[in-house]
Amino acid sequence: MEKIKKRPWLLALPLSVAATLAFAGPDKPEPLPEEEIKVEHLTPPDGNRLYVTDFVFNHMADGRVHVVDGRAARYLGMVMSGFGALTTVSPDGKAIYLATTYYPRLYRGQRSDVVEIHDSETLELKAEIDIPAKRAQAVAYRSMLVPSSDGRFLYVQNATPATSVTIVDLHSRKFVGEVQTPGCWSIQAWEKGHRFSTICGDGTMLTVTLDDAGQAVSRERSARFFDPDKDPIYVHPEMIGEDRYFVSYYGNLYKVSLSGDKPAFTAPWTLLEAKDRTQGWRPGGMQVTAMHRASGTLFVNMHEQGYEGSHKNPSKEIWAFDVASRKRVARIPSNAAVSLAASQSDAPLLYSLNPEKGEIVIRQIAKGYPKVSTMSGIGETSVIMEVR
Amino acid sequence: MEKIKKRPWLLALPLSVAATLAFAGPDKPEPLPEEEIKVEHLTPPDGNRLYVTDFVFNHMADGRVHVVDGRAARYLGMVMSGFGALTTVSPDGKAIYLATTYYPRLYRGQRSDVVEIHDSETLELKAEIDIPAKRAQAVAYRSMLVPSSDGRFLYVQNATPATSVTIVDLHSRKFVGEVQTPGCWSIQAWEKGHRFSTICGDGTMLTVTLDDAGQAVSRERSARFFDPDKDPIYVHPEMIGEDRYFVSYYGNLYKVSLSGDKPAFTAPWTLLEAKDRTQGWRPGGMQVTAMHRASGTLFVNMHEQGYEGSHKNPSKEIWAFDVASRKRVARIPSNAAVSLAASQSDAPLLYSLNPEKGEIVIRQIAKGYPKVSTMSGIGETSVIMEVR
Amino acid sequence: MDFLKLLDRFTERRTRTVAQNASRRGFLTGVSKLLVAGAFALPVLPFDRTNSAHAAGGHGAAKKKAEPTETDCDYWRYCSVDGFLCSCCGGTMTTCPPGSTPSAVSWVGTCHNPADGRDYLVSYNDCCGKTACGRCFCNTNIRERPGYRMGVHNDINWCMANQSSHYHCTVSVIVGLEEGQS
Amino acid sequence: MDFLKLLDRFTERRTRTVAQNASRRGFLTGVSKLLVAGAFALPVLPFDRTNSAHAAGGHGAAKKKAEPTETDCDYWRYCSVDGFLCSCCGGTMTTCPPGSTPSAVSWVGTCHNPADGRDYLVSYNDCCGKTACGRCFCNTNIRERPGYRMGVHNDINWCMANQSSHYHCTVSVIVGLEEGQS
Repeated sequence: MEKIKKRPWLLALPLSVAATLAFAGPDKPEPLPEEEIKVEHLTPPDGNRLYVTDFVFNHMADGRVHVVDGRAARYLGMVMSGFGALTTVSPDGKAIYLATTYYPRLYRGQRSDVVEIHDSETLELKAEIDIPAKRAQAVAYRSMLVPSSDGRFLYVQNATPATSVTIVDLHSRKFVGEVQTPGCWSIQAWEKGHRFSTICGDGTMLTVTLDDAGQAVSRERSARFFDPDKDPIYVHPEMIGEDRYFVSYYGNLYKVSLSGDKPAFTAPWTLLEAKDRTQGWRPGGMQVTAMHRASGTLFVNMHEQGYEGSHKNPSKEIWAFDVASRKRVARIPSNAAVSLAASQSDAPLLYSLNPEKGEIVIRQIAKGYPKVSTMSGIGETSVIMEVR
Repeated sequence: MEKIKKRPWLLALPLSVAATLAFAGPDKPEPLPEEEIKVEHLTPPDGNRLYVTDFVFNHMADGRVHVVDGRAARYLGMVMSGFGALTTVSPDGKAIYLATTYYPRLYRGQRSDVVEIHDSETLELKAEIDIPAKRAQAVAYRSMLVPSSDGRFLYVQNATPATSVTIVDLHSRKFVGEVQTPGCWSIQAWEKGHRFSTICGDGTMLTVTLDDAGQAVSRERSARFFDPDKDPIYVHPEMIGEDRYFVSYYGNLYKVSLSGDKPAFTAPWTLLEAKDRTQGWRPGGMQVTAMHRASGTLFVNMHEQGYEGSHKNPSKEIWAFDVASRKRVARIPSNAAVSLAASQSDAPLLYSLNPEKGEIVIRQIAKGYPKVSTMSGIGETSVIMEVR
Repeated sequence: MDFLKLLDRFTERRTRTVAQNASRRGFLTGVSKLLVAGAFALPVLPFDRTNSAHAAGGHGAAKKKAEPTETDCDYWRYCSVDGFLCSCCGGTMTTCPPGSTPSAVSWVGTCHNPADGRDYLVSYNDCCGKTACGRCFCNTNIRERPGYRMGVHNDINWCMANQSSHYHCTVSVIVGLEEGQS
Repeated sequence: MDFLKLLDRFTERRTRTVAQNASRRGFLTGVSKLLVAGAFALPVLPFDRTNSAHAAGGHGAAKKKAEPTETDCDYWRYCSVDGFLCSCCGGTMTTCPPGSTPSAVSWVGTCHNPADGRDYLVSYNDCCGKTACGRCFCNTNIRERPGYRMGVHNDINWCMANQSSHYHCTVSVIVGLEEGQS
């Protein structure tokens, strides 16, 4: 922590003298010493550092990312994120990336869109990169602002409402290109190379490959792998290695392997048993799933008596599935959560977020999923979480 | 209202044709016609147009002035006021003035302080005037941003925390000067000429006279008219012609006549009877008084069991005094208000604001002060009202 | 790289053409069948339509459960609105509050008018250029879909194409009868 | 106009000198006797210290009325704080949250420490450069006075002199013993 000189206004007398003159009587402890103001730095993230994106609907101009110690259930600070920002955290947890919009006069003047890099220990701005003023002002789903797996490029979802992807070079800290992705939405980065896929309105995937300069060198359209009319999928991905899992509105799980030459699709399987279906159980929420990768456990935010339009409803239960065996392994009570996150550390934790209360319930990812703690007041309309 | 062309995205078909083809059956009314989007304009203010300043403490970057029809108890719109703005309304009610602060990146970059003029019928920005980046970021008390009575100049309270007053020429829409007012606070504009007085920490008034170019041509210090240690006065003025009324923390009323060569002071009189004193009644709140000028009725926001530090507490009752006879004429129940305002129209109304609920209770200024209506949800931390 | 640029341009043009065609009859049919969802909605709550409007400070807070009015979330033409009702912000169902600007782009919903038994196409335009109104938040996601169906997506700000993209509130404007209605 | 300028300058200099003198022993005595009030406080509520902190989302919301801790408004050294406690915002009683900056100017209060029976001078510095923290709002106005007594005025933003004047939260730092204490 840096030391800061205090300058109380109109307070210029030698207080230390007064303090020196003071002495403790026989029955009195020493007076408390004079103190200095310092500024907190955080310790490096430990795998349970939680980043909570709050778009503050009632005052969207003043969004923020709350930083929380998930294990200690302690509030650590915030990064200002401006208006309807897209947010994410670097794979190594050292940087918070955001794409946001500013106007010189808060709500008027010339629109400026920028990518910002904030240090996750000092929570200070490290870099600002100009990008075209067309980035999506949208919910900061995991697939809206995505770094390449090697940390070289940052992909930014655009919408004017025509859709495209802005490419930012994180090494040179420059905007380097834009790729048109008409009719497609979300950015699903590949583990290998500079390549991403995007989900298209006709049920296909469009895969874009970039060269080392961040320019598109190929664009390939896949076969149709889902039916957007009959079984729309959420664009929030869960990732295990090269595999991506997407859950659908009606409770089917789609697995896509982003490896080799082109995406490989596995036929979807249902999360629901007959009885679940009768009771109308469905996935719902914003960040509707979480994955504990080591155990291959998928958590899904579920509500019953689902109906057309309930796909963002909060959950009554969080269901855990073993991805390998395709079996449900637990039903966990929910705090009317809309978003889930899981840590991948030695003693992993499951986080469930109720945005109305800004409440995060923290459970062990272990038999019985015992509750560890509950935090409240984490923002006003917090909807997205990331853990590093 | 202006007509606006609709452009629903991806909606380019000739809908009017469809509408034309539709016809009513014998038992069906005609279909509803196609509609157009327009933008509201307000009617000219009618003497009960209420301007409610909300500094939005939890998101101070996004302050606003709510515009309300006090008679109809109807919400009319808002003017964005930025960060901790000073606000006021022109004497004729045609313009909303504010002094605010912007940063090009919301919370960072170079500070810009500006005066803005917003049209009170269109609620559109009409002018922006650069001023030195030292205007007080303070509660928008009536004496912080004050137009000269002839509308020529606008006086802006500064604090760095050293105090001064910025002079803006509203005709040329330019910053024209700054007057040092060290140790003094608030702007009490005179009815005649370009002159204002300010209340000083030693209990005197400093009176500054400007020439036609807005430059100070004289500065005069008055005799001591109150004891800031024993009976501090609120800086919120009530005005009847050239007379200014200030209430003190301990319930005394000070009258200052800003006329002739220099301020003339009347010895203060107490608002309290012996029994009131026993019960600890005191003034409290933010905009602690209101005045109905035609009848010379002063309204004071009062709480009982007052103590050191209770001078901003909400009221239990609103007391009405006849200024001429110095008699209390009514005790009106309060909605835990902190701010009062009175309209001066034919059927005048008394407004009392509870900022916690954003609640404004509206009463007739008439025998029994009957309640006319209650509005709620007028902002989040609304503390100041003006009526025109 | 000429080839690649050409390829990009070709792909782009081809897709745009598709989009334009789709935006005519075919797409609209799709839209109107799908019904539509709201503004920058972020519909985080299991919504009780009436309560949320009142909680947000609609001035009709004292009203009983009678006919819904234009400041109630369950008024018929708000069937797919998500955001702050302009009716509570100084506008009406079809007018933006003073000093705000209608969005340059919008999405459509299909709503049933109980008074005449007809289904209407409703254009949900955001009013832009002022910061969030914060009053009468209404929320539904009926037939809302992710952004790969952008015309029915509501997790995005529909002031996006305006000079000032700040979102203030949403109006609901009748643009015609649903296909097949008379 | 030379005369007037001279007059202005003279008045200004004279008053400044007074202020400087006042800022030494004499003023401080005044201040410490007066006790002091808070930040950009806008203390609109009849304050229930504990409740307001909890309502604002302090994480100690489940706590019983035991010893007040540094996230409780009634902790002894917060006797004159008005604003958001940095202890709830990622800082502590004496540290600003990461990425924020202590205010260049501040005001002082005098608080009684029940543990040693002494009165301490406490400097209330705002932490600046981020927008409002919004957590653990605490509020008192004991011996607060209008801006003609600027050193004890709290209806103003004490981040005013910082490069970014945005107010984030307030720290409470012991700067010495009250005069006459030992």
